[in-house]
Amino acid sequence: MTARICTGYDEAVAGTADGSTVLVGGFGMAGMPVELVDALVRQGAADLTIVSNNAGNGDTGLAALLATGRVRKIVCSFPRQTDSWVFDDLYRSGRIELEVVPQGNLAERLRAAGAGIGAFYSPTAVGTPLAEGKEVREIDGRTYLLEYPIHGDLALVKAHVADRMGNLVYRRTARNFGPVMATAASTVAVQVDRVVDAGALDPEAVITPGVYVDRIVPAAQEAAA
Amino acid sequence: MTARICTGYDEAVAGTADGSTVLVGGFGMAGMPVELVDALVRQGAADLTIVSNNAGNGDTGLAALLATGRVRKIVCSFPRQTDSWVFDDLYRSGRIELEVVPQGNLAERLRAAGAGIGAFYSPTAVGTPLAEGKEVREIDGRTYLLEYPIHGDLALVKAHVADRMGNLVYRRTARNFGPVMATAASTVAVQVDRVVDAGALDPEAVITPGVYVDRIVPAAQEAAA
Amino acid sequence: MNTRTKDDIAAAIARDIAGEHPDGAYVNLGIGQPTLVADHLPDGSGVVLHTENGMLAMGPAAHGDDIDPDLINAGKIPVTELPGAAYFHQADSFAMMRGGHLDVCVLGAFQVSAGGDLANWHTGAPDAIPAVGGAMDLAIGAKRVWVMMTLFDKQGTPKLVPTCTYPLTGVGCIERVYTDLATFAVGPDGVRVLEVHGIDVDGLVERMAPLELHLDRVVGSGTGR
Amino acid sequence: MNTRTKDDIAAAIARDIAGEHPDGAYVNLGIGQPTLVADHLPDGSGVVLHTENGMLAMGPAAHGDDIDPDLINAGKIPVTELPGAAYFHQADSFAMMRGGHLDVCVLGAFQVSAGGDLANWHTGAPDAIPAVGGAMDLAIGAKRVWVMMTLFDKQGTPKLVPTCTYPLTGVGCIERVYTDLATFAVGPDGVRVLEVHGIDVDGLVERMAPLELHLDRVVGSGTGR
Repeated sequence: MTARICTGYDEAVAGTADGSTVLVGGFGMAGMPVELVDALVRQGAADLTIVSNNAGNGDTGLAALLATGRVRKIVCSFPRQTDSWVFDDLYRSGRIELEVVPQGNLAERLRAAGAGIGAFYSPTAVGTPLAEGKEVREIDGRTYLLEYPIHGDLALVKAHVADRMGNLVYRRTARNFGPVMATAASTVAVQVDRVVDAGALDPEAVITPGVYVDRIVPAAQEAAA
Repeated sequence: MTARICTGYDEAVAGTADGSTVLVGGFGMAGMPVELVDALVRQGAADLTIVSNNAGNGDTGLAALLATGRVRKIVCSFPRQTDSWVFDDLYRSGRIELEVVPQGNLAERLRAAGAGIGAFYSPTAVGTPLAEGKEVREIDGRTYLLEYPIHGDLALVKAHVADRMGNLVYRRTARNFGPVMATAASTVAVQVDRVVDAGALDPEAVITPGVYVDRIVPAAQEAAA
Repeated sequence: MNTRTKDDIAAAIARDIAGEHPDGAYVNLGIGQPTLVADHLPDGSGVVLHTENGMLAMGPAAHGDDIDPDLINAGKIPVTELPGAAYFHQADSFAMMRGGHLDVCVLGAFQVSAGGDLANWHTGAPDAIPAVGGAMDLAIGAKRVWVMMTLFDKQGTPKLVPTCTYPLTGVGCIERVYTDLATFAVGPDGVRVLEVHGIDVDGLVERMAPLELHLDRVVGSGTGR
Repeated sequence: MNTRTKDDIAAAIARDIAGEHPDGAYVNLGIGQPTLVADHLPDGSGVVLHTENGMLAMGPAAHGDDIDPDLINAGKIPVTELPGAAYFHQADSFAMMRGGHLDVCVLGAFQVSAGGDLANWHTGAPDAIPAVGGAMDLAIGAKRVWVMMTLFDKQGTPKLVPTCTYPLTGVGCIERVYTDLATFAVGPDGVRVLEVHGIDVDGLVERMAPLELHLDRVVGSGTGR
């Protein structure tokens, strides 16, 4: 279905069910869809699994969501940061489950979900504690671990510009997880700086084709509302 | 290593060894690196395995290479075309080996080679004659086949513009196999319409980063030589 | 006899696509007859065409000066670009397909089985050169895969059969079969006749025997309703 | 005592990168001290820096008005863009790494074993919050992976050890270890001292015991040569 331009962030996360797996873009604050995460805080879904590279910074955005106590589990590569005190406290007191996934495996597992790949063999983490419980296989003289896709019910992504077909472009290293997460979730909500007409983006430079995008919130429209 | 701008097509394919696996870009004639393939005909390497979506059109390019009798095997998705008489004749007379691979599996196996993935489970071709001999696995209620990477010794790719760092952009549907083949071979030779200075391409719109490219032949330079 | 022409069938498919996807659908039209569907999509349907060689928002066939050899469809026919188009490489294009992101795919067929198996890539003739292209990826990729074919071959033998005798393209992947004489739903519940055209139901049952047909939902000219 | 500073070590690594890759190398510099290497790359070395959060041709740290929150390195420090830069998403970035397309990766370490195992992500302390980021992907990804660290910890215990006691990041992945007191080659042949600085060889052997050191190729100030 063609993407829908939403009138606000709340509309973009409406209907998120308890128990959902939510993919949250961003690497640190670059590409972090803060306003969409804030909307998810207001929306109120509980028992969530969050998939994101980090586990929140400071007290806003993802950290604010964690602080509500409605996140059961977080899947990420690097939870511990200088300003990840909300997560740190939840983790140390046993109030959140943590699955640490190497960053490249995290990205590839999300891609696999979007690409219809059932599982894949990765050389990353072989012989380390993160290999525990994973199937091991030698292929052509090298050892690999079997890794499974990570599907989301909802993805929250921040991009730079969308056209009315839902095609997206990003800015610099804020691109990071957005394009793979947009392929990996049943519903994809994207916040952008602005929306342009179909034909205004260079078709050679579209990073996320509109087929992956369900809901778009332009910041300008939000400001005007 | 940073890509080298070659003075001609012959320099770009120099050193290709007998027995090499050569990835040849293009879907039909769109994106077909005809001049590089012609150079490979002149270069003379024999006992080649060619990986390409089709098996040559008419009497030039890939068809001319097949006609030399120096191709032992071709791996492709769609050999049979109205103008594939060179291949058809070789195949019917038992002078070339054929591995038919579904187009999506072909692309994904090339990507896997470039991405360091040891193997992956694909749902394509399950229950068909092309599943013969492949490992079958059920994952989360769906059946998959285990598919292995396809590595090349040499990739021949046609792109639109390169910068001096080897970054590439393509034109429209001529992009097709170029970007994945460029990741999957030890040596990557690219023919382009022209070469521009570093900084002249939009960093957001680069499709093949220069790290994948070894040798570049600009058509303009060749014409001027 | 009032059977449907290819254009009639294409129009019926176009109507059903538009009817089931009021907000616009992402659709792949297979090589050959299915491409006719594009000509019948109603204005404002919002349907976006995917071509597996690497493009979304493909426009109609190109003519005259609009022909660009770098812009072709999966049948290698020159086409045009619509506003909001996006180009992508083969691995991304088939990830989009295999990952189930397209709403409908319409394919031609040699045979379809009652359970929804598809045979459309190989006649099984010993001297035929096998060529699969993207057929196996398309067969299992879209959310809904429909077939467009004549119901009987030139010898009068039904192409909708209890079990395919030709080599399979995909297993249990077809949901609906549009033909000159009738439209069918196929799948785990067997064959249900949805519409007949220029043939009465008794005649259809007789000509399709021994295939069992569910007749509880038939509409169309053949029934007199 | 004439031990090397972090800057000296970074300069030595920069010299070796430039020396072994005269046509320019693609290099990833890990978070922390390894980033110092960038400051020592000789003019015209042609070295291109990769940052795993999605960029090639990363420039120096950004200051003042040049700071763009969308342009950061893997340590989340604002950086700049050099001419010829390219941006890509996380799956593509780690495919580039995992696929072995980068020439050198320089990482920090808690411990390195004689055989080249790396421990740099977890101290093993029971109350530590595990966080791996891209470390495991980087450890096994580049063609050559080097470590930059102090040779002894604050208690004077060697960090180059017969067997790592900290949880591993990668197995047999390190080729060279640059420290304040000496440079080592590690791997299947054990530990070979390449250079010493401000320590004599006998003293080094004694402080590193029971680790066995090959001394047949030592150069540097400590030997008086």
